[in-house]
Amino acid sequence: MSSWFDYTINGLIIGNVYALVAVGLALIFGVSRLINFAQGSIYLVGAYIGWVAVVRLHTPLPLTIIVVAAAAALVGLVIERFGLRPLQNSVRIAPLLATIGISFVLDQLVMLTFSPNPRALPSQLPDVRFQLGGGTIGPLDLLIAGVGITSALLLFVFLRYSKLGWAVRAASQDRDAAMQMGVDVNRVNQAVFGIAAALGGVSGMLVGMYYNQIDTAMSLQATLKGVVAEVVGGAGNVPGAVIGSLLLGLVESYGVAVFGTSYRNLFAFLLLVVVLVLRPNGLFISPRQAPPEPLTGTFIAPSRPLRIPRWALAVAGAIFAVLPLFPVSFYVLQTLINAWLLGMLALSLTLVAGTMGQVSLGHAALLAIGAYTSALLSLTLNVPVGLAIIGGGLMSAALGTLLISPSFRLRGHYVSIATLAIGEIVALVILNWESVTRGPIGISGIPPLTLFGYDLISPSSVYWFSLAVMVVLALLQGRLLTSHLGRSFRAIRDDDIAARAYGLSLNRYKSLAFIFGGFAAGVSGGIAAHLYSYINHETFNTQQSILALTVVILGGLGNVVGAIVGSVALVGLPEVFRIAAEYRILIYGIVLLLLVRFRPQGLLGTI
Amino acid sequence: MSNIDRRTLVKGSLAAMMAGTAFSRAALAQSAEPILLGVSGPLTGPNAQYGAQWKQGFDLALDEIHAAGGINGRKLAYQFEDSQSDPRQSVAIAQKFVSDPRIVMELGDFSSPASMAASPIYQRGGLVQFGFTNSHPDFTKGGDFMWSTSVSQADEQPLLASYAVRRLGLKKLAVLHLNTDWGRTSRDHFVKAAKEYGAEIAVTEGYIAEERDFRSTLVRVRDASPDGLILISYYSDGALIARQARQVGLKQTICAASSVYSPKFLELGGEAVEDVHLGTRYFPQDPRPEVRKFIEGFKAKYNGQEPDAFNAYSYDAMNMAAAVVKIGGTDRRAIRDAFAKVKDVSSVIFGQATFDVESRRVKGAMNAELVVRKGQFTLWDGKPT
Amino acid sequence: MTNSAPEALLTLSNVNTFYGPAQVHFDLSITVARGHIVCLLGGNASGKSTTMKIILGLVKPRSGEVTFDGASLIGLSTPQIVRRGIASVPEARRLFADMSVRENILMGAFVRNDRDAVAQDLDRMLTLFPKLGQRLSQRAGSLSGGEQQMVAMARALMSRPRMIVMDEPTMGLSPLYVDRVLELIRSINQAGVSVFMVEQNASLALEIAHEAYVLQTGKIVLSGPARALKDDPRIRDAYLGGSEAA
Amino acid sequence: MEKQLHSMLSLRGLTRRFGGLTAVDTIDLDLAKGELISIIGPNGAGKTTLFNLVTGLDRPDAGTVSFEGQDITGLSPERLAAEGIARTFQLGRVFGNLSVMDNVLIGAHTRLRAVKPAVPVIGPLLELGLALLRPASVKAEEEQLREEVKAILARFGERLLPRIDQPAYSLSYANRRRVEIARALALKPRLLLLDEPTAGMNPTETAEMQGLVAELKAEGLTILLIEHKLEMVMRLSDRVIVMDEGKKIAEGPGEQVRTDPKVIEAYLGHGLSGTAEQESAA
Repeated sequence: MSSWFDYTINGLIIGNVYALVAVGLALIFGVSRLINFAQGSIYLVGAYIGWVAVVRLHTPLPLTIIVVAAAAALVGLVIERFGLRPLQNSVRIAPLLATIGISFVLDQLVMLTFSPNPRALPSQLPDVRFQLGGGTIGPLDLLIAGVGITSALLLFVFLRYSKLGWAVRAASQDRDAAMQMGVDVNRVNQAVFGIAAALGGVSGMLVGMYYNQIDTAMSLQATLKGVVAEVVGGAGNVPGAVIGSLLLGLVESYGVAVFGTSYRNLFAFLLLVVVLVLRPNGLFISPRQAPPEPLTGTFIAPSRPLRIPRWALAVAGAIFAVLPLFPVSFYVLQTLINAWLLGMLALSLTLVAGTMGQVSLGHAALLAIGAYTSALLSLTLNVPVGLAIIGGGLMSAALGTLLISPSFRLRGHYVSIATLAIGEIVALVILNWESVTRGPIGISGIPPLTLFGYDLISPSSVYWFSLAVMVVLALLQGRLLTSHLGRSFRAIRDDDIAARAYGLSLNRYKSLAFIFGGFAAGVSGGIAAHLYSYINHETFNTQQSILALTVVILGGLGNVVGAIVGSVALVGLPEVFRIAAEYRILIYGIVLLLLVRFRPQGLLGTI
Repeated sequence: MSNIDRRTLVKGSLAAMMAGTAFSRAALAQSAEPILLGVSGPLTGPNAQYGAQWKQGFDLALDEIHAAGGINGRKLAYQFEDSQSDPRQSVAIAQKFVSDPRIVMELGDFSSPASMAASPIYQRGGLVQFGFTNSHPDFTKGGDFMWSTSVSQADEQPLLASYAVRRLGLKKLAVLHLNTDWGRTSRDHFVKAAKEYGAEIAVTEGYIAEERDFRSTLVRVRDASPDGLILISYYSDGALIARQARQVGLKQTICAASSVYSPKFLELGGEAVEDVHLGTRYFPQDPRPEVRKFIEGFKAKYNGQEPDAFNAYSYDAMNMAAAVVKIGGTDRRAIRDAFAKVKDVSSVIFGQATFDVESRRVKGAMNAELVVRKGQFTLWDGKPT
Repeated sequence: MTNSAPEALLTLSNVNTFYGPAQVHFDLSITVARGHIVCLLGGNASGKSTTMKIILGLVKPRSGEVTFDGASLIGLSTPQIVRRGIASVPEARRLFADMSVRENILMGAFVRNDRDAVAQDLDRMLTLFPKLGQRLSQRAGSLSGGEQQMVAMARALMSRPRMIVMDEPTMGLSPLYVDRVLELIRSINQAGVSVFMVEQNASLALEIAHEAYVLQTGKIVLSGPARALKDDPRIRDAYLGGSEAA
Repeated sequence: MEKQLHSMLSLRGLTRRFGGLTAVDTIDLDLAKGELISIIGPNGAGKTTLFNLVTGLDRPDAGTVSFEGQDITGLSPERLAAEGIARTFQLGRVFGNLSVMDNVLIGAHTRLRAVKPAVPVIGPLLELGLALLRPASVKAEEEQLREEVKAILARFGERLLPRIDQPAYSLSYANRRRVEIARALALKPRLLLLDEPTAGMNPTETAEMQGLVAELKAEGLTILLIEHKLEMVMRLSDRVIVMDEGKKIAEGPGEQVRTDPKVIEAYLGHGLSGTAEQESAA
C-alpha cells in the first residue's frame, strides 16, 4: 500500500518534469500546428545558460531564472524568425524537418562550446527534505511542480484575459480571420515561440538542478517524452499537456512497479499508441469531424517532379556498376554500400511516406526486424544467408505491417508520432525479449554474406550485391508505381475520404504499401546484420528513422530516384565533412536547413 | 594510395591487398613521417564525451612517448575519425583505415555495435583492431586481429563481489545495472560470484543509458529490503542513482563498479556519494610509479584536472600501442604478432600488462578498494561505514 | 441617396493577380464611393473572393494599384490595412469557433486601445443584435449559421471601420436571416460605413447596393448603378435564374 | 405519399446529431429505380450530411438506409462503392497530384477484376503480385478501362480530353467538377449522388452540365441531386425534396413544391429568386 503511494508520488514528480517541456510544445502546436522537435534543444541551451549563470556568474536563483528565460526566449525568437518564418508558405512537412535541423545545430553548438562532458548544476535551494510516504521530497520538487502548474495557470490566464493571449487563440483557430481582425500573426508566432522557449529553457535549468547534472544528450530524450505527453493530452491543448505529462509519469512509474525498470519506456510509448488508437486526437481534444473539403494531401504540395530520362538513369547505373573496376578506395566503396543500404530503407519510406502519405518516424524498426530475423535464421537454424535475408524481408513485411497498422486510421502528424512510438516499442521489445533476441548482449558472430555458397566478403562483391539488390527493389517499386496500386496509393494520400468513397479500403492499401516497403527495409536490415556480424537493440535507432525521413524529403516524397540520390547525398555529406571533425554534424545540420529552405519539395520533386 | 587499390581491384582478393600493404610499407619506413594509428570513436553524438576523454589520454601518452625518444626515433601519431559510435560509420572508417597504408593499427571503437560491426573488415583487411574499451565477451572472438585491454568482467566482477560480500559483509544485495552488453555481462558475473560468496541477490534492475529518473526503481529496491546496493554504472548514471537513493531515504551501503571512478562522480553526486564504496584500478594516492606519473602528468597537462577511468584506458592504450609498434615495426601482421610478444608493459590499469594469447586480453587488473570520504576517493581503511 | 459623383473611398485599378501560373484577375478596376454599398457579383471561382483578399492584403496582386482614402494599400500587411479602417466579414463567417461569442465580438476591437469605449460599443452591438445577449458566454462554434453571421457582423463593426468588406454575407442563411442581414447592411451603411460586398445572389445584392460589378473569370464584364443592372437582361440570364420561364 | 414497390434507395427516420445540433432529423425518403430526386434547401439544412449518411462517410444516430431491399446502414464507404453507389462532393475532392486519366480510373477501382482476385485473406497479396507481374489479363483490363475512361471523358466534349495527362490540381474549378463526375461514372453506378454539380459554373457550363445529367437520366441512371439552381432542378427532377434545419419540409413534383408556402417561407423567400418572387406575388 505505502509503496503504491510512493510510486504515485514518484510518477507525479517525473510527470511534472515532463510537463515543463510538454507545455511549451503544446503552445507552439496550438498556434503553428507544428511539433517543435527543437524544443528539447532549447531545454538543453537553458540548462547550459543556467550553468554559466550559477557556476560562473554566481547569480541568485530568481536572477538565474530571469537570465535563463530571457536568453532562451531570444533563442526561440531567432528560431522563429530565421528558421521557421521563411517556410510559412511551403509544404507542411518543411517546418517539421527544419525543427529537426535546428535541433542538430543547437545541440552541436552547445557541445562545441561546453564540451560533451556532463557537468554538475548545483541546486540553489536549501537541501531540506520533507518526508512524504516512504520517500522524501525537496524544495526543487516543489519548485518544479510550482513552475509547471504556475506556468500552465499563467498561460491559461494569459490566453483567457490578455489581449495578446486572445490574439494567440484567435490565430490558432483561424489565421486568416485573425489577420483580418488586425492581429499581426507573425508577432503572435514570435510571442508564442518566445514564451515556449523561455519555458523550455527554465525547465532545462530546473531539471539540470534537480539531477545536479546536465549533458548534451538530454535534448532528444526531453523532446521525446515531451511529445508523448503532449500528444497524449491532445496536441495544442495546454492544460491537456500538463495532465498528459502527469499521466505519462504515473504510467511509467506503475510500469516500473509492476514489471521492472527496463520496461519503463515501453509503457510510455504503449500509452501513446493506445491513446492515439482510442482517441486519435488525444485525451482532451474532442474528435473533429472529417477535414473540410477540398483536401489535397496532408503533407503533399503539388509539385512538378524533375523527370530524369531513362538513358541518364541507365548511364548512372552503369557507372556505379563498374565503379569497383576502377581504382577507388574501399572506403569509397564502403560508403556507397552504406548509401545503398540506406537507399533500400529510403525506398521503403518514400513509398509509405511519400506515395502513401503515412509519414513514418519509426522506420528503423523495420530494419531491426529484418536484421534480427535474418541473423537468427542463419545462426540458429542454419538457413543459408541469402534465404535468411529474404526471410528477414518477409518477416519485416508481415510483422512490421501488423505493428504499424494501428496508425492506419490516423492522419498527418499523428501518424508520425504513432510510428515513432511503435519504433521505440520494437527497440524496447528487442531489449527485453532476451530468450529470442539475447537482449542487451546482442547477436554476435552473424555469418558473412554468402550467395549460392560463395562468400561475399571483398568490398567489391558486397558493393555489387547491395547495389544489385537496391536496383532490383527500385525497379520493382517503379513498376509498382505505374500499376493500379501506385495510382491507388497516391489517391489515398491525396484524399482518403474520396478514395474510400470509390471503394479503396484504407487498411488494405496501407497494408500493401507497408508490406512492400517493409520487405525492402527488412532486406536492408538483413544485409546490414550479415555485413556487421554483430547487432544489438541500439544498432537501428531513432536517429536512423530520422535520417531516412530526411533522405526521403530531400529526394522528393514518393520519388524512387530521389530516394537513392538522397541516400548518396546524406551518407556522403557527413563523410565529406569528416575533415571538419567535431564540426561535421553542425555543418550537416546547416546544409539540411538550407536545403529545406530553398528546396522544400525535395531535390527531384514530389511524385 | 591508388597503388594498392589498383592491385586489389584486379583480383579483388584480400591476399593481394595485404601484399600491397606490405609493399608500400617498405617505401614508407624510410620517411620521417610519424607512424600513424587510426582511432575510430565518438566525437559527436550521444557518446561524444568519451571520445573527448580518449583524446586527453592519448595526447598525454604521446607527449611522454615523444619525450622518451619516440619509436626508434620516429614519432607516433593518431588519426581520429568520428564514428558517433554508429556501426554504419565505423565500418566505413574501417575500410578507410584498412586501405590507408600509413595506418599500422586501429584503436576503438567505443560501443560494442560500432566496434564489432567493423571487426570483420579489420580481420579480413589484416589490420589490428585494438578495442581498449570493448568488454563484450565476444569482441576478441572476432578474429586474431582483435585485441583488447578492456578488463574482462569475468575478472573484475568477482573482485567487486568480494569487496561487497566478504569485506563489507553485505548479505542481501540489490543490483542496478546499465542494460547494455557491458552492464548485462557484468551483472551476470557479479551475481554468480556474489552467490558463491554466500550473498543473496534480492533484486536486479536494468536501466537504459538515457534514464535519469530512478525514484520508482528505488522503491522496488527498497521493497526488496537489501542491505547493500550494487551499481554497475558509469559515473554519470551512478551519481544520479546515488543521489536519488539518498533522496528517497535509502541508507544502505552502496558499492559501485570501477567504471564510476571519475572526479565527475564526486562532482555530480555531491554529498550523496559520500561513503560509496568502489573498486578501482588506481587511486590518487596510489604509490605505484606508473600511476603517479599518469596522475601528475595529467594534472600538469590539463590545468589540474583529475583524470578518470576513460582517460586512464586511453592513456594505457596508447602506451600499449607504442610498445607493440616498437616490437612489430610498421608491418601490420608483425604488429599483430607483437601483441603476443609484449611483456610487462607499464600500465595504470594492470600495473604490468601482458596479453593472454588465448583470449587476446590482459588479465590481472589492479584492484584497490576505495570509499568516498569527505568528497575524495580514499583507500578504504577497513572500517564499516 | 444622391448620385452626384461622390468621392471615391476605395479604388482598385488595373489589378492583375496570379495563383502560380494561373491568372485570376485581368485588369480589374473597381471603385467604392464613400458612403456607398458596392457589390461584386460572380459565380464560384470567378475571382470574387480573391478581390476581397486583395483589398485586405491577404493576396498580393502582381500589378495594379489599390488605394484607400487616397493612400496606397499595396505592400501593407493585413493588420496595417485593418488599422486604416477596413473591417471584414469573411466568407463562411470564419468565427473563432472555440472562443466565446463575447470574445469573438471583442476580437473585432483588437486594433483599438480605448477600453471604455470598446465596452460601450459592445453594449451597442447587443442592442443592435439583441439575440446575442443571451449567447455571450456560449462557444461561437455552437451557434446556428444565422447567429454566427450576426456575430461576424458585430465583430466587424467593433473596430469602428470606415468600410466593411463582406464575402457572401447571406450565403446559406435561411430567408429570415437573409432579410435581417440585408436590413443590417443597410443600417450600417446609413450610419456612414461604406460597404463592399461580394455576392453570388444577384437579386439580393442589387436590392441594397448602389453600384455593382459583374466578374466573370477574372474580368469585369458589366458594371453600373445597381438599379440599372437589375433590369439588364444579361444579369437576369446569368444570375437571376428562371428568366426564360418567366 | 405513394409507396414505391421497387424502391432502390429508402431512408427511414434517418437522424444525425452533432453536439446540440440535429443536422439530419428523422428523414424518410424513397427513390425508385430510374428516378431523379433533387434535394434543395439553404446551406446548413443537412443536405450534404444526408449524402454522407447514404454513402457511409458518416454514421446515423438513428434510422436506416436500405439499398435495393438490403439494409446498408453504417456500412463502410468502400463497401457501398462496391455496391454501386457513387457520389460527387460539394466543393470537389479530386486527387490533386493524379492525372485526369488516373483520377477517373480510380472511379473504376471497384470494377477491377483481373487484378483483384476474389480470394479471401490472401487476395491483397495476390493483388500485389499481379500488379507487379502484370499478366496479359491484367494488362488487357487496364487497357480496356483506359478506353472506357476516354469514352467517358468524351462526354464532356473537348473540356477534359486534351488535359487527360495533366495533374488535377492544374485544372480550372469547373473542370475539376467534371473530373469528379467522370470519376463517378467510371464506377458504373447504380445510384449516383451529385452534390451541387454546377457550383462555380457559368450559365453556359451550367447548361452543359444540365444536358449531361438529363442524358444520364435518360440512360436510366438513378440519381439523387443536391442543387441550388432552381431552374435546373425544375427541369430535371421527378420529385423535389426541400430540407431546412435537418427536416424535410416539403416533397413532391417541382411545381407543387415551388408554390408550397412553407417552402417559400423557409427557402425560396420573398424576392430570393426572380421566378419565385413573381409567382408568390401572383
